[in-house]
Amino acid sequence: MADLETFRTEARLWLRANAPQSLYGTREGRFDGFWGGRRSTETDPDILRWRDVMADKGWTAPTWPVEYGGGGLSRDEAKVLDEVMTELELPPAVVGFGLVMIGPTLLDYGTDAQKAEHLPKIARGETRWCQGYSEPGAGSDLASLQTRAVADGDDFIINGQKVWTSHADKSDWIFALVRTDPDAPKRKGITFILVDMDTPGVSTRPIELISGSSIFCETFFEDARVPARHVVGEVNNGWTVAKALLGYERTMIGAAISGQMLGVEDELIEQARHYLGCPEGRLPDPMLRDDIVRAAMNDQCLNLTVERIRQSLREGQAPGSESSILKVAGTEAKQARWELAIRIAGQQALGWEGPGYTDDELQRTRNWLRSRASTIEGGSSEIQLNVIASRVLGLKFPGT
Amino acid sequence: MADLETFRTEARLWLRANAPQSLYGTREGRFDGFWGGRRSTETDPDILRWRDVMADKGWTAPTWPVEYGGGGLSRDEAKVLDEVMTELELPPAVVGFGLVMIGPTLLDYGTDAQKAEHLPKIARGETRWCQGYSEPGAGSDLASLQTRAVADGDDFIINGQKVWTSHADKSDWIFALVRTDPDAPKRKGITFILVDMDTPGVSTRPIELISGSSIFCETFFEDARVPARHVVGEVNNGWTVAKALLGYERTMIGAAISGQMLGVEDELIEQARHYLGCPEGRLPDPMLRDDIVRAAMNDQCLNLTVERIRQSLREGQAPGSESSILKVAGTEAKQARWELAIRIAGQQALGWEGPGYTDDELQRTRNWLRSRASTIEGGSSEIQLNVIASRVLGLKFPGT
Amino acid sequence: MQLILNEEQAALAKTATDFARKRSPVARMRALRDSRDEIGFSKELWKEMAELGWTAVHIPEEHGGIGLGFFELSLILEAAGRTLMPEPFTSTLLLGANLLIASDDAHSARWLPEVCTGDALLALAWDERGARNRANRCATRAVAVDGGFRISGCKESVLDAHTADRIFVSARTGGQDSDPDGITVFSVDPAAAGLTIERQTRIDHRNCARVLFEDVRVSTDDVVGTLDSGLSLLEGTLDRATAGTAAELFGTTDEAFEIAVAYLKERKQFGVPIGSFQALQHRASRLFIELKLAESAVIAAAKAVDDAPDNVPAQVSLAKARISDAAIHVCNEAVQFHGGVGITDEYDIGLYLKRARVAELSFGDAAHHRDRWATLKGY
Amino acid sequence: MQLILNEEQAALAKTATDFARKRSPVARMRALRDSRDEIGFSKELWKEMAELGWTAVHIPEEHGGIGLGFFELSLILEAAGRTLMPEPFTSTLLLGANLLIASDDAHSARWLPEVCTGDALLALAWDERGARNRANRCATRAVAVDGGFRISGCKESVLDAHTADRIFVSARTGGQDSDPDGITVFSVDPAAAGLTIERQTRIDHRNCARVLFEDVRVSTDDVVGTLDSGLSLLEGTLDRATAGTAAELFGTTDEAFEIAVAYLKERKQFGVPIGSFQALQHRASRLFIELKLAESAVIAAAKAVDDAPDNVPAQVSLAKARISDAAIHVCNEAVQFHGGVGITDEYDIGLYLKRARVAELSFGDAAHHRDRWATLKGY
Repeated sequence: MADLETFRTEARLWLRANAPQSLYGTREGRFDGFWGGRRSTETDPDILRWRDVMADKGWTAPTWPVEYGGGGLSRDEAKVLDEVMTELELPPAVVGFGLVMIGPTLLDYGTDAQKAEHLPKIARGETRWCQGYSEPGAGSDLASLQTRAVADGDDFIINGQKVWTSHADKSDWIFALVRTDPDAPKRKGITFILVDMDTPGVSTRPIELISGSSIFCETFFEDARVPARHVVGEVNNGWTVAKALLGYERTMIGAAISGQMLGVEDELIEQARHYLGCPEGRLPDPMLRDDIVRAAMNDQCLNLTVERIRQSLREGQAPGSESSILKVAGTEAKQARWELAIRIAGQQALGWEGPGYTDDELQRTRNWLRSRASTIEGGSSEIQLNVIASRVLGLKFPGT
Repeated sequence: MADLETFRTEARLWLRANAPQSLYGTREGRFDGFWGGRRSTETDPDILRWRDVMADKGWTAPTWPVEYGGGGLSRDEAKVLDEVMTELELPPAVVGFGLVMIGPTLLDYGTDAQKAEHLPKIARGETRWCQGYSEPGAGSDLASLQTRAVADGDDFIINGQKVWTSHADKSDWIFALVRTDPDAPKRKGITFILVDMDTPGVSTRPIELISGSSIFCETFFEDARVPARHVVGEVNNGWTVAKALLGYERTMIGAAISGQMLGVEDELIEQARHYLGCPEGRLPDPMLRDDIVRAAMNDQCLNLTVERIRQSLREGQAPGSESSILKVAGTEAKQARWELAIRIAGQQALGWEGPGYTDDELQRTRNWLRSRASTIEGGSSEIQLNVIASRVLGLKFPGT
Repeated sequence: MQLILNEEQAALAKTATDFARKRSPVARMRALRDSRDEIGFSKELWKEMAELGWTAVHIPEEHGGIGLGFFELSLILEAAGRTLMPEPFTSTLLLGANLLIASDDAHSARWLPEVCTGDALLALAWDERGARNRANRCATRAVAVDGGFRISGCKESVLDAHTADRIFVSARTGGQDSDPDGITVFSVDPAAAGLTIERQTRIDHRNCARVLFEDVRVSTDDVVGTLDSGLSLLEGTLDRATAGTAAELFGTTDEAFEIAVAYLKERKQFGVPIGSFQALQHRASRLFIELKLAESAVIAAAKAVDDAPDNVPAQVSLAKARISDAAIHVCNEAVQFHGGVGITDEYDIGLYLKRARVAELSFGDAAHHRDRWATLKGY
Repeated sequence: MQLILNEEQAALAKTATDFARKRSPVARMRALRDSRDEIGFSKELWKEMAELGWTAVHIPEEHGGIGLGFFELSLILEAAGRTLMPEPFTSTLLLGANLLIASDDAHSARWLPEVCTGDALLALAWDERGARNRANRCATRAVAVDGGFRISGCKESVLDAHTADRIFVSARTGGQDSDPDGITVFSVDPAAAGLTIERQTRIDHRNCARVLFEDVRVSTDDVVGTLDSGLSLLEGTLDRATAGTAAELFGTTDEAFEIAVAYLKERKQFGVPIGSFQALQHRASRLFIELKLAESAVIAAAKAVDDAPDNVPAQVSLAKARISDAAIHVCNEAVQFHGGVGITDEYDIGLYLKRARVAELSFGDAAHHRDRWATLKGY
C-alpha cells in the first residue's frame, strides 16, 4: 500500500507536469475524449499533444505490456492512476473500442504478430475499431449469424451484412464474426476475423434512431477479400473469442453506467426545483420527490455493488455473472432516470426542435428516447435474465 | 323491457311478502348465506323458512328448469331478481358449489336421471357439494392427476388423494376427477364422477394455512366403491366436463371479487384517517393517499370491465377468456387491497392474537395472509397468463 | 350505463377505422414529417371527413351539428389514434368546439356551423409555462381599455395555432396568480396586431405553437362566456378534451400492442418465433389485461360526458390515469419486444411510442389525475 | 469503504450460519410456537452464543466486550435471520446494548458486562400507539417528584419485555406532543410497582409485549444519558437497530429466495421442473438482482456504523428501504412459486413471509425511509 501511495504522488506530479492546461476540468464520460484513427478530424493541438505524451508514457493503455505500447502497470496502480486523473478532472488521452474490447481480446487470444501489428496503434490512437457482431436476422440469437467467409488461397472472401456497428463510418478496422462452416452446429462454424475498413467491397450506412441520428451503422460486405492471418483464434472457433469479448463489453457497460449515474440525484432535484418553481425546501410534488429518492437510492445501490464486485475481483475472485446483473440493473436505472427527467419537465419535455425549448431540454428528450435502446443493445435484458437463471441460479435442465 | 319491469314489480312484491323480517339488511357476499346439506347445524327458523319459501318458488336456482327445482326464469329476469334482492339487502336463500358449479355442469352434461337425482336437492339446500380436482402432484398441471378408479362390475373402486377440497368436511357429495385409463394420453384417461362423502373409504382432514385454520381439506379415497351411474359424461372423457366446470368457476371468482371490492376505497380512507390521526381533509401521508387512489381506480376499472363483459354476454356474445382476465386482475386487486390495509395499520397489523389488537385488526391481518392464496387457487395467475397468451393473443406455435 | 357499442356505434367505429387505415396510414404522417409540410396535415382530408359527418357528431343540431354524442366522437378519435392521424381533432373538435358548445352564445353561432362543415379550424390557447395542467395558473393579462381589452402574455403548446381560423385565449381580467376567479376567455383573430405564432416541433410531429400576445386589442363582444368566470368554462372544456385524448391514446396504445404481438409471431430467434418464449408471453398477457381495464375506463369517461355530467371529472381522471399508465407500459414493452429495430426510425413502433408519450403527458399525467381523484373525493 | 468480508469476518459468518442451521433450524422455532413456550426462546442457547462471544462483538472492551464492530454483529444477525432464530438479538443487543454504548455512563458499566456474558437481557420501550416510527411522538410522561419521577403511559411492541432483566423507557419530562426536546430515557426494574407487562403474539411469533406504566417510581439516578435530551440518544440507537434489522431481514429474505429456487428445481409439473419455465426463470433472476443490490446497501449501513458515523442515517435509510422492498417481492414471489403448498402452515416458506413482513414493517417501512432520505438531503 505504501508503494501505491508513492505511485499516486509520482503520477500526480507527472500528470501536472505534462497535461495541457486547457484539458483540466474537461473529464466527462468514459467515451468522451479522443477516438483517434485515420479518419480523425481532431485539430486541437492540446488534445493531440496529450495523446502523444500519454502514449509515450504508456498510460493510454496502462495495464498493457510495455512492448505493445502499454504502461505495464498493475491493476491497483491503474486504479490509482484513474483516481488521480479523476481528481485532476483530466480526460483519458485516447478512448474507444480498441482499448476496451479488441485490445484485451488480442492480449488473450491474438498471435504475437497480431498483437505487434495492432496493439501499439490502438494505444497511440492511430487506429479506430468497431464491432461487427449483430446481423438483421441475428440479434439476441447472435450465433445464428449468416455473414459468410469462404477460404480462397490465403484469403477469405466475405459476403453479408452487419448492423449496430457503432462508428463504423469513422473506423479503420472492424472485428467481425463470420460463418466459415455452414454445415457445422451453429456455434461451431463461426470465425473471429479482423477486417480493414478500406478493403474493397466494405461499405457503411448510418442508422437513424427514434432519438435522431446515431453512432450506429449498417456495414455491408460484398466479396471483400481478407488475408487469413487476420483470423483471431482458430478458424471455426470464433465463438469462444466472441464470448470473451462480450464479457469485457458487459463489464464496461455496467461500469460506464454506474459512472454516468454520479450526480443524477442533484441534477433531478435541480430540475424539479426549476420546473416546479420551488427554489428551496421540501419539493411540493410528493410523488416526484419519492421518484427522485427511488432513482437516487437505486444509483447508490448500483455504485456500491460495482465497488463490491471490484473489491472481489481484486481479491482474486473470478468474474462471474456480475456483468449480467450490472447490465440489467444499470440500463434500467438509466431508463428510469430519463423517464423521470421527462416527467419533471412536463410539456417542456416534448420538444424535438426549437423554438420554445432550451438546448438542455432538447438534449434531455433525445437522451430519454435514446435510453430505450439501452436494455436492448449489448445483450438485451432478456438474454441477461436467461444467463442469470441458468448460470447463477442453476435453473438449467438438460433435456427440457 | 316492459315485461322485465312488470317482473321487477312482481318480484319486489313477492319478496316483501315472503322474506322474514330479520333477514333484511343481512346480504353480504355471494357465499354468505345458508350452505345447507345433511351436516348443516343451522337452527335459525327464519333462515330455514327463507330457504323453504324461496325453494318452493324456484328462486334459489332461478334460471334452472322448473322440473329440477328451478324458477325457469330468463337470464334477464334472473338479473332483475338479483337486483331486487340487492335493493332489499336480502341474502340468497341457499349458497354453495352445488348451485354455481356442479348444478350448471349437470344441466349441460348430466343424464336425465342424474339431473333428477341431484338438482332438486341442490336447489333446496338439501345436499352440499365440494370439488375434488387438485392433488398433491397435480396443481397447475391438473391433468397429471393420479387418483385411480378401476371398474369392478357396475362400480368403480377409487384410491388416491385430493387436496384443496373446500368444505369437504361439511359436504355430502364431492365431484371428482379420477384416472380410469392410466395408459391413455393424460387428458384422455380421466373420468368425472360424483361420490357420496358417506361412502366407506372416504375421509377428510382439514388444512391449516399461513392465515390459520381454513375451509380447505385433504380428502382421501381408500378402496371407495362408487356406482358407475355416477359418472358424468363418458368414461375417459371427463376432461371436457372438467374444463366446462372450470369456466363457471372462474367467472364466479371474477364476479365474486368484483363484488368484494365495493366500498374498499371508503374502508381504506377510514382506516387511514384512524391510524394517521386525521379525521378530515387531505390525508397527511401522500404515498398512502396515492396508493389508496390506485386501489380505488383499479376496483373501478374492474367493476366497469365486469359490467362490460356482462353486457356483451347479454348481447349473445360467447364468453371467451374474459374469465382469465378477471381472475388475474381481480385476485391481484384483492391482494393489493390487503397489502395496503396492512401498511396503513403499521405495527397494529402485526398481531396474531390479542391482547393489544382489536378483532378487526386481527381479522384484517388474517385476510391479508389469506389473500396470498388468491393468485394460486382456482387456476394460478401463471396458468391464466398462459391461457391469454395462447387463446387471445394467438401466441401458440405448434411444434415449438 | 351502456358500456358496449350499439349497432350504429359499431358501424361508425368500423368505418372510421377503415378510413384511417386506408386514407391515412402511418406512412402518410411520416411523409408529412419528412417533407416538413407547411400545414402538417391535409385540409382536403379534413373536409372529406367533415362530409362524412365526423366533425359534427357531438355538436348540437341548433349549431349545425348532428347531435349524436361525445361517445361517438371518441370512437372517431380512437380510430385517428390508431394510425397516428395528424388532423386537428384535438384543437378544433375537443378544445374549440367543446368550449363553444358550453358557452352557447354568439360565438357558438358564429363558429360551430363552420366547424361542422369543416370550414373553420379553431385553437384554444390556455397553457402557460409552469401551469402544469392547471388552468387557473394564468399569468396572461387582459387590461380593460376603452370599449375592450388589451391582452398580453405568452401561451404555450397551442395545438394547431398555425392553421386556426380563430384562436380562443384565456386571460386574467382580475385577481392574482392562481386565483380561480378573474379569468376570462376571449375570441381573437389570429391575424390581430400584436399576435405572433411561433410554430414548434414536438417529438410526435403534430402541430403546436407558442402564441405571443403583445397588447392585442379585443372588444367586449369578444368575451366568450362570462367576464371573470372563465375558469369553469375552461375546466369543463379541458375535461372533455382529456376524455377525448384518452380515447385517442387508447387507439394509439391498442394499435401499438397489436403491432407488437404481430412482431412476436413473425420474428424468429433461436429457430422459433420469439412469441413462443413464455417470459414474453406473460408480459404480453399482462399488457393485454392492463389495456382491457383501461379501455373500460376510457369508455366510461366518454359515456359520462353524454349521460352523467356530474361524474365527468372523476371518470375523466380515472380514464386518463389508467390509459396513461397503460400507454407507457405498452409502448416501452412494444419497443423492447422489437429489439434493435424497435429503436430505429425505420420501424413504426417508435412513432407510436412518441405519439403516445405526448398524449400521456398532455392534459395531466397519471399522477396528476390520481391526485385530482383524491381531491375530488375529499381525502 | 471495504464492502467484502476479510478472512476473520468470513469465518465468523460461516460459524454463525452453521450454528444457526444446526442448533436452531426452523423446526425449533415452530416447536416453540406450537407449544406456546413461556419464554419463547432458549436462555441456554443464548448463554452458549455468549460463550462464543456473539453477544459481545460490538461492545467496547472497557465494558467487557470484544470491541470488534457492528459489522461483525450484523453477520451474526444475518445468520439468525436465515433460520428465524427467536433469541433476543434485537431487544438486548441492538436496542438495549446500543443505547448503553452510546450513553456510556453508570448504566453502561452496570449492564453491559452482563450482556456480554449472556446473563442480562434488556428491553427498550419507546414505541407508542400512533408514533409510526417517530421517537419524538412520546406521550408517556415522567413527572418530577421529590428525588425522582413518576412514569405513566403505555408502550407498544416492546420486544422481549417479558424476559428482560432491565427495561429502558422513553418518557416526556418536558415539552408537548411531538417536541424533539423534553424526552428522557430511564432505566426501570421490570418488577417495579405499577409496571405491567402484557405479552402479545405477533404473526412471526417472536416475543413482544405492551408495557403499561402507572405511576412507576424512578430516581434521578435512573436517568440514562441526559435529562430532557434523550431523543438523539434514542434516534442513534434506533438507527443502529434498523441497520441490524436490515441485516437480519437480508438473511431471512436471502434464505427464502434460496428455498424458492430449490423448490423451482424440485417441483415438477407438465413433466418438467417448474424452474424450466422461462417466465418463472426471469422472475427469479429479477429477484436475484434486487437482492444483490439490497445486500450492498445492507453491508454499507453496517459498515457506516463502524467507520462513518455521519453517514449512518442516510445509509440506514437506504438499507432499510431497499431490503424492505426486496423482502416483500421475494417472499410474495417465493410463496407464489410454491403454489398451493406455499400458503399452508406445513411448509416453512410461509413462516419466512411472516417474519420478513414483521421486520419490513418495523423500524420504518420503505416509504418511511425514502421520505427520511429526502428530508436528510434537504428536498
